[in-house]
Amino acid sequence: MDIQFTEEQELLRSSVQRLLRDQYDFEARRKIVASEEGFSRTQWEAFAELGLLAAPFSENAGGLGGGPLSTMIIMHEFGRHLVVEPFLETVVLAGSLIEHAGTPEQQQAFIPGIVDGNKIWALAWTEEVSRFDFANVTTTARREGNDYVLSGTKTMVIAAPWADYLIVSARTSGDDRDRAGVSLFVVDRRAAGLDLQSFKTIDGRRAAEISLREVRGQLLGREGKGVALLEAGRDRAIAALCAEAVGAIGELNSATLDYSKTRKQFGTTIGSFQVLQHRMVDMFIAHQEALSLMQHLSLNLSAGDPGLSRLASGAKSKIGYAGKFVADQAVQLHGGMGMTDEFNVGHYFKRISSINIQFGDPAFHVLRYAQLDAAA
Amino acid sequence: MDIQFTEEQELLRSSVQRLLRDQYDFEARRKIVASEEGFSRTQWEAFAELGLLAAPFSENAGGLGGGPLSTMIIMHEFGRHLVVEPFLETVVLAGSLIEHAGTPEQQQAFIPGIVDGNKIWALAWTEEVSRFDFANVTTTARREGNDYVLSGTKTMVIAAPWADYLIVSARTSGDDRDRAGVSLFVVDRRAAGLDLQSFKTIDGRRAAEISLREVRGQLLGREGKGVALLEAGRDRAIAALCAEAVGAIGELNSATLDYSKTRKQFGTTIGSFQVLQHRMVDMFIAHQEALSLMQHLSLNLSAGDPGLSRLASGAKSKIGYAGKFVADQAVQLHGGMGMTDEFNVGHYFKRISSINIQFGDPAFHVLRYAQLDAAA
Amino acid sequence: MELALSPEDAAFRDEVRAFIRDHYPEEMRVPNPETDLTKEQSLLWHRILYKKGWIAPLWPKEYGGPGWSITQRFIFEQETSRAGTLPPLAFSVTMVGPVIYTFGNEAQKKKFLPRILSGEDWWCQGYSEPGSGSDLATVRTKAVREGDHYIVNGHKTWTTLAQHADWIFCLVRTDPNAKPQSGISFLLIDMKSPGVTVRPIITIDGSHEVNDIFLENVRVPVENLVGEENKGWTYAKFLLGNERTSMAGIGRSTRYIQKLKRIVKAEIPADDPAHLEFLRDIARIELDVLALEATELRVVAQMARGIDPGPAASLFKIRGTEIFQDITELIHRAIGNYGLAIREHPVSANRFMPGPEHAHTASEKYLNSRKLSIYGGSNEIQRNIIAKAVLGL
Amino acid sequence: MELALSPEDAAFRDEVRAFIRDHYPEEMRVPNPETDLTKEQSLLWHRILYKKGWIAPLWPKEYGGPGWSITQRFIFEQETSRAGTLPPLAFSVTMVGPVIYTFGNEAQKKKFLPRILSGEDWWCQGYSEPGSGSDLATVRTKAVREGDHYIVNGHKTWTTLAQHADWIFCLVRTDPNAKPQSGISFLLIDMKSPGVTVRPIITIDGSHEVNDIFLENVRVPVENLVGEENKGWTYAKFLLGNERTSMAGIGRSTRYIQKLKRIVKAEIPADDPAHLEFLRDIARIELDVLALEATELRVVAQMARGIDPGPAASLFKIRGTEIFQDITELIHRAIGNYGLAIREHPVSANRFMPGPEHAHTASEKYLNSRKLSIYGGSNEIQRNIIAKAVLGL
Repeated sequence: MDIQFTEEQELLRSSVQRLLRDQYDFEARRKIVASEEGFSRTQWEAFAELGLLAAPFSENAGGLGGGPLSTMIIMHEFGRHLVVEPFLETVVLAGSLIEHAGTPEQQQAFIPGIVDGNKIWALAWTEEVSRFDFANVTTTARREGNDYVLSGTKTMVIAAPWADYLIVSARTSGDDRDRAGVSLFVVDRRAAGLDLQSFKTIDGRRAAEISLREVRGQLLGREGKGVALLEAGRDRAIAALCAEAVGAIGELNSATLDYSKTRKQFGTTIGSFQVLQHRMVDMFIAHQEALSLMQHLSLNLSAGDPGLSRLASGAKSKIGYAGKFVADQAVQLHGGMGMTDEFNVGHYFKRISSINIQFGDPAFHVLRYAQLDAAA
Repeated sequence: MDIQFTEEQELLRSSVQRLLRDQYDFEARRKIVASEEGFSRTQWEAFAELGLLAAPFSENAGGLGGGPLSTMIIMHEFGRHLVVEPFLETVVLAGSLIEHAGTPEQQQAFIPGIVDGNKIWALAWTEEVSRFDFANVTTTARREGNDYVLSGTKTMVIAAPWADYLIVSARTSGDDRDRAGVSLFVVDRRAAGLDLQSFKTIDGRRAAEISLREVRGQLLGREGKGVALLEAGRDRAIAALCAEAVGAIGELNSATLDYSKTRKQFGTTIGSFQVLQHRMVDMFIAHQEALSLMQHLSLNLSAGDPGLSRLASGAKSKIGYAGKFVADQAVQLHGGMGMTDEFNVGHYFKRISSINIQFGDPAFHVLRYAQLDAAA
Repeated sequence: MELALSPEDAAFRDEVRAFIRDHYPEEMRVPNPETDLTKEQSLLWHRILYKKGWIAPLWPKEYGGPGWSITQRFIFEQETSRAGTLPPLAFSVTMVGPVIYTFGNEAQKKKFLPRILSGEDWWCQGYSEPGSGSDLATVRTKAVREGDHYIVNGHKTWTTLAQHADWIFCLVRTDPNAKPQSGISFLLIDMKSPGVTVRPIITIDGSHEVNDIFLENVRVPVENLVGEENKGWTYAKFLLGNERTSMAGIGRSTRYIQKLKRIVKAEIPADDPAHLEFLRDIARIELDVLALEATELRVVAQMARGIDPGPAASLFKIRGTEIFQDITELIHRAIGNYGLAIREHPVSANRFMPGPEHAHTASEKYLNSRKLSIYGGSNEIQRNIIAKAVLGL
Repeated sequence: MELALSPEDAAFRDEVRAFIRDHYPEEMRVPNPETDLTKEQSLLWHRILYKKGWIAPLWPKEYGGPGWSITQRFIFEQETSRAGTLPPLAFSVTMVGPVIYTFGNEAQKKKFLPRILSGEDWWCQGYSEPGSGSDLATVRTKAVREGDHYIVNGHKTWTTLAQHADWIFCLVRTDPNAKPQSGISFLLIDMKSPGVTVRPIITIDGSHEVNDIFLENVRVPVENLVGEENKGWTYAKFLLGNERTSMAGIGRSTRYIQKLKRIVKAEIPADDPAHLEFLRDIARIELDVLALEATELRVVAQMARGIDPGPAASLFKIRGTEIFQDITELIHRAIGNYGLAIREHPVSANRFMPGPEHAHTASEKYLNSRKLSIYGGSNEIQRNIIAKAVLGL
């Protein structure tokens, strides 16, 4: 059903909207992406001041207790503005892993730094052949005193070049691809033995390949139970990414609609061509359905529904296909404009393409959805 | 490449066209389908007189030596007129199995009866759970003297109610689903112990479920090698069915195009709506591609290409999807008319639906095509 | 997916569920209720709902409606469709009834409404004509005033279940000189009137659901005119726009997906690569249904707050029919070779049908459901409607 | 699939194959030749073909063509594209050359044709303008006659590789009062003329392939007018209609499918259910290519017999681009997480790129190929063209 936002939620939404409208238009974003660092610490501080970085955390953990619905609200607006700052990585992924799996000491040590905007985090789980499988881990960790020592290579770690801390998955027991025996570790990004090779991503972010040579890290959560933690983290990340995708879809639809009403070809606006009208109707329907499913997922996440992980995969898949369809058509209907780097439509296309890769593509998740049903 | 027909082939084509134009219009077909027997012996005799039932057989076997290209020509025209008579079952399937696998005695005993139109045949391979797998056979055959005795149940045997003879697959050794150990047998349709339960098919044909209780039959081909024979027979049947489908697709396209030029809605012909124009363009493209692939397959079948069976599966799949798309859209564009039994479009739809089931649906064949590649 | 219900609404839902469980007639549970029931059988459930006072959820209380909230109506719709009950005749209760109580005079209300509710009168719809398709304004059936009667001549088509009907509501042209949409009147005609002939149209699934109706010099008393002469187009649009809260067919689709899953499990071995493909295709359709259902719930919640649903009915019509067509196609594919067979109509127990029972209606359902994207305003027309609403053209 | 070739044609095919194998420059085999080569590097193969006399298969022999049959041209096209050679610049050889030798005067033929063949002049195309899109008749760039010169002012856009160009052929408006398609002239402009400015347009894949061209009071000698003033639309249409025998891109698609198969084998374990899905998707695309290739061969055979190919070029454009877009998308999907990375342009060996080499250009190819359904007359326009030809409207 339609979520009727509480006053607090409405306030959150309108304040994010105002901030981004004032400070994060497409030109401002271009400058941020083109800057040396590739993201804006000023913006990050503004997010912190507005309480965005505290919003989803429970009040016990020093947050505002907004939960998944506040994440949904924030990410939806971030999607509309193509925000590149690592809210997903720092708050939704690392923050929630620390909150859910960390010891009280770890929570006290790390969450305040996230909430006040001082520390940025990234999650390093991908390896060369892991594809979308959390259990496919060859990086190893062995115990040494109270700490662990990690060795191996992680790749495609988004936001790593910006990060102060990494959460790294590594194998403490079992064979490659065993579900059991994977553990999570907090690693300082500037730790000895850790090397970073940075590169750009298609959606204007930065990522890195990370080599670990006997790097010290501290265990996060129970040893050997990392896959389950990552799966729960993925469910939360999916809800956030779905909201971001729906924000982007909405913007693409309104941009395309506006364009179709002004752009002329053969003496008439292209919006008068029935083929393009029906295309835009299907884009509208895709947006409506994606929006509904996004709300449904975030509500279920808030309620802690037991079938949540299956639902998350389903939503990732359905919203992923919807996003791909809308992005393809938005570029097509914009013609040459859709292909240029100067114009925003292509950047929404690329962000949606990225969302459809992060944590598994729509084909992966629809099969996961099907197989969890068959197993039930 | 485009087949340039020989004079003989052109003659065959024009004579089939003339016969069907004169005697097999949609009203004539309706009467045939509604008749007690459900097919026309008069038509069948006319086919025999015209040499159609002899066309693909080699001259040695008493045929005209026209090979797969003559089958393609005939089936393409049959597809255009929705001919229900069992040419596929009698000539393409049973005829070629006897010609390829029969002993000289069997060829002499059976082919003349086919060629002169006196005997009708059907192929009984399907069983309750066989789906599209020739090796999934529970009907058994055991040797008794020179003959075999068959027991079991065959289902969905098209044309069986019309047939004088059946070719039946049965297991002579091995377990259910073993490729080896399946053999083919010629069985008299009126043999003792054989019972038939007839029913109608969606495309206006008749079929039957056949129960065999200790029914005598004679071996066709080598014992235990039935699956390979059936596969080769399927390749030939696919080439014929593809030609029939392309004939039906062509008719649907021209009917839809004509309708779109005369049918008015909202004060204009529906052919002036851009959405329907583009739909018809895609139908045109589907027809062109299907036609090309049909020719390519029949040429390769004539040449005895070693990759033929993979190609046959590929063509069955691609032409199947093309047919389904065209049939769906032809019904949709004809509106209510497309839904009525009185009008021809729905019957093309149903014949294409049937073709897409016979010997495996497009999804089955595209996987087979993929897996034969992966195995190569 | 369930609405987050108030305790009262939850109690209502439980009451509806229990009532269906205890009272839905066993003899209506045949393989294909749409085609396999006699007129009398298909009225059984109508009469039970009538006695319960639940036959007309959308009607105002004064005319015999139950006085439910939007949420209650939605719950009722959802529960009955999930349980697979045969809906009461839409042409009577959902379509002509509201026209009569909104635009009819007191005599008409008094005469017709009680008989609609009780099921005594079976109504059919005389909108489509040969050549009209989705463009209803091209009505050619003529009604000429002669004293206290109209003399009606014309040809209506695609008339659903007219073979059972007692009455037909018709669009007729009363002013041949006016513009297409003016000059149309809304007339109620007794099917027993001399000059009314019903001719069956058999559809490609072999069933007799729709009909041609020929009207030859049919004398219709002027008191059967609804509202004003030449204002019929207004009432016709009202009727078309009298959108039900549930056009998406979620309940029906959900039931058929369950059926599809059972068939796939029975027919396709788990080690067949087709099995995984079916699971994937089923998953995609389940997600389509889930997204549509979430959208429907969102719209219902908005309507309950007084927000205009916009072109939602067209969206539900498009997606609901596309989804159901996909499901019937998958079922038809899942049964493999048995998809070649089709039951003969009228259905008889003596006629042999091969294969397992779950396959027996697959072909006819697959073929019959091709109509869904055509009837009731083709999906192309629905997209035009949304284009207008969305593009603002 | 191979044409059933005569012995002479088969010998010709073998000769072409051997020539490519022995002479295609190794330094042109970079990850993405379209963006990673310098101007000089991309001309290497052009010059080799020129020396061999094979640079202009479509040109008449008198202007430097090789005098091949339709079948030989097709074989050459097929062999070069299958071998993955970078095609010679189409704007010079395929586009402006035929316009000059068909409509140009003797002086123009003498001046331009040899330099096109040798690769001395690099041409670009000045057709599109901001706002014109697929509707080329809306040319707004003005050319005003002033003595022996035209003074040209305007703005051309989407000009491919203009950064390397020596000359541009332009549509300019010489009669502002005529109807859109009249009053257009076809002008050849030296890119070194004062007033010509080239501004790069970076596309979403990060590459610099297309440009804006600003023309400010550019003085163009009247001898650079092709044909008659105000008849340019005729020449422009001739150029657009000068369809190559192979627009379907079979060779390129076939090569990329092979690449896709290697990537799927390397990246996705056989026991991952995604593996079978990829095999299925690849099979479907292979069959699309096969059907398109069979169609192309059928059309070539018909053309060799003098049969009009009808709207075949539009069919090949639509399906060829749809297929190639599908392939680049599957490759991008097959590399999984590496699809997030993109190479920086201009390419430098010092910049790190993660993942296996076969993945390095996947993102840019995926993004860049989105243009294919837009450029060269969008696929919607191509469908309009076929609709006209098929529907006879």
